[in-house]
Amino acid sequence: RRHATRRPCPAGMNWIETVRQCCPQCPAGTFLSKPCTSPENGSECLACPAGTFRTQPNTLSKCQACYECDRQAFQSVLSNCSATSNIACGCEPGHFRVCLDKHCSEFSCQKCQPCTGRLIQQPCSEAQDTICDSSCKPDFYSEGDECRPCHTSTQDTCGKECQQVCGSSSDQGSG
Amino acid sequence: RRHATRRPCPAGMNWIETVRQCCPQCPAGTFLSKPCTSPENGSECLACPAGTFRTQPNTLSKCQACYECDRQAFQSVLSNCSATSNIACGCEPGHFRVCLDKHCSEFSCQKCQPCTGRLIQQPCSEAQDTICDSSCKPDFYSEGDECRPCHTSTQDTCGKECQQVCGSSSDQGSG
Amino acid sequence: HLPILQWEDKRGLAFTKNNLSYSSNALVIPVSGDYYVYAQVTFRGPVESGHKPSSVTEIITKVADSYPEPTQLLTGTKTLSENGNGWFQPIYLGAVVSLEVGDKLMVNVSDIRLVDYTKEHKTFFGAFLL
Amino acid sequence: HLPILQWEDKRGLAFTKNNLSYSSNALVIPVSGDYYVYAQVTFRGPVESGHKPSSVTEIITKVADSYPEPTQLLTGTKTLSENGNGWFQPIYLGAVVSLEVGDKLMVNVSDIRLVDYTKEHKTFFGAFLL
Amino acid sequence: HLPILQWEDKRGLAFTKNNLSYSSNALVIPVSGDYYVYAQVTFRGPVESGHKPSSVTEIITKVADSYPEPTQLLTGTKTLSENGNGWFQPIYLGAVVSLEVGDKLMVNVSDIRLVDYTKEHKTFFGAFLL
Repeated sequence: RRHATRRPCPAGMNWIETVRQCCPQCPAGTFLSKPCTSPENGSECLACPAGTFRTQPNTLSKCQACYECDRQAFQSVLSNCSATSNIACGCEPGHFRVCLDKHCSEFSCQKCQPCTGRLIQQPCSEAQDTICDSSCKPDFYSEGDECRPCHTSTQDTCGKECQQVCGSSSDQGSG
Repeated sequence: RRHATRRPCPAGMNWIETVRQCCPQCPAGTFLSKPCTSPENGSECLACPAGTFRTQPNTLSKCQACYECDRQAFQSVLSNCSATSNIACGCEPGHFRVCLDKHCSEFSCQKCQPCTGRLIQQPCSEAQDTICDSSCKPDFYSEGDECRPCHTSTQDTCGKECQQVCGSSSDQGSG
Repeated sequence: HLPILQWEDKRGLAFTKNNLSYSSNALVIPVSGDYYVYAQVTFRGPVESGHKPSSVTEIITKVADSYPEPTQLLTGTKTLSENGNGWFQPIYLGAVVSLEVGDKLMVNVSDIRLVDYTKEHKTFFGAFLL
Repeated sequence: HLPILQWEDKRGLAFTKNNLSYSSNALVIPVSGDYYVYAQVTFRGPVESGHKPSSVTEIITKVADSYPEPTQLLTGTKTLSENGNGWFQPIYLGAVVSLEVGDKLMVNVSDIRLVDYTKEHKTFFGAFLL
Repeated sequence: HLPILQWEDKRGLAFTKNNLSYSSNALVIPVSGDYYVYAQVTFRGPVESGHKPSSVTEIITKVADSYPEPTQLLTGTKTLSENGNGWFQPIYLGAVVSLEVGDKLMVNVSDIRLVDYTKEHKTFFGAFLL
């Protein structure tokens, strides 16, 4: 078997082993359904079937299967799969991305924290959880790492911290 | 190759590919050692060898291997494997089942809790741990989530709770 | 019985050939013989908060005309010790089994909501005749 | 050496053919060549309380007349982070190795008490000539 | 892209034959067909104290002249719940894929510092034509 040197083909063409010659690449969004009979005439290319795609010119016999967004893990579709691009997934509103690795190729969507009783320093975004103010909002007193509204405090639950913020509980609380 | 229609065979008979005809099923507890030469005459069936079983009529060439109970994980044999039924496993006395999944096809046997110092509300069973009374037995005082006997309390270990239950420790305790 | 997974058999990396066909969630054996059968399922969670599974299980089962009950061929069971935030757990199974023409191979899982179906290279199933 | 597992070679799903035989805990290679060798061991615990293993290990080894010591072909080692109550951990190994006629293949484990031997589809071992 | 592992292809248990060659970190496919491709990577940690990875990933990828981007064939991703002290985590992957002559197969990992390269029987990679 004369071993034709495999490469290189001119730009825009790839070596096709089955016909042992260079053939023109099929454009993105299509795949090679039938190789060219000679480098001069064209390759037969067909559109990627639904649910598959090719982002680049190619001489492949199949297109790549689209990914799916993980709806059960609160992912949302940022852009649908097309013949030339894979699906893009993000997080549903009220969730932010927790990357599994540096490249964030895998991520889960976690509920944004609500900052009850605190001012929001930075709202929740696709990339990051809400950042709450460290101190409590007015009329809220801090209890452990929570901020509780003064009006819910009663005589015996209103500790030192609470009294400082909510004044003496008698004139404030419903107690 | 004349492709004889595969199915369906009359009730009680299965299609046997090697002889390309329907043959009578072997009864539960046996397997098909030699297929029938014609649908009219019988299939040769042999009893499942020790350690194997078949719960249903069949035309299989082998019987299924019996499971074993997990003695090291405190499982016990409820019923032995027979030619027509797999082994059934439960938990040794003093242990209860912790199911690994909804179907409890996998379970581990955990030691029943002893309810020291408490009355037993519901004894330990195959399916459930002992349920202890929430309050301590008479002459026992509660310490954290344990119930301790009064006679073991001493002057300085008998806290508020202990004194309430055991009376002042001097006349009770050995202290 | 445990839920049965559905599979893509044509698009992307998936394919069937040599008469090994895929129909109603099962690979159908075209010729009797010994096959190396394999499957990987990537499980991931949590799905809903509060739903804290203690384990995940993947089973490759065989259904044959010659027997009314499915036969479990290969099983992978793993307890989970993840603490609530996102977790991933792949289970791979593979072995040689003797199969008859017409036998159907399927993959069952303990909880279908925990299966990561988003990428074809994370969850896959196949067989080849030796 | 680590304990060697014993195997069922006839009943249920187990079988040997093409002169690949099983004797004294080992698969005996009938003809030299490249084999795909595989094994899965499902480990489970705890067995006795207090016995808290920190890891489990499965090794496929080869013993040959040509060498007095066993050769480790494939190894799967996993640390355990389970916290006391019941745990399951399958380890699957498989690869192509070059073997000589008469070579013996065995499976060793770190602790035989942790091996789940109760169901044939959870712990298995095999090889086939390419 | 994720880091690509380098492999030993001659010494010890490693070998290549039937024109399946290894060059610049890749197995090079000599003839088009269906191959069973497999790899195990044993990950271990922690490497430096503070560096607490939340997961490990192993991916078998294909690079072909016919396409400018690598294709992910098989992926194993596992989150880690080990709590700081030494941990081991093997990930095995294997499946049948259709390959063309000249295709290159490689193994990528999420973090090369976590790969246990110390023993050839713990981390391995291979393929055979069906």
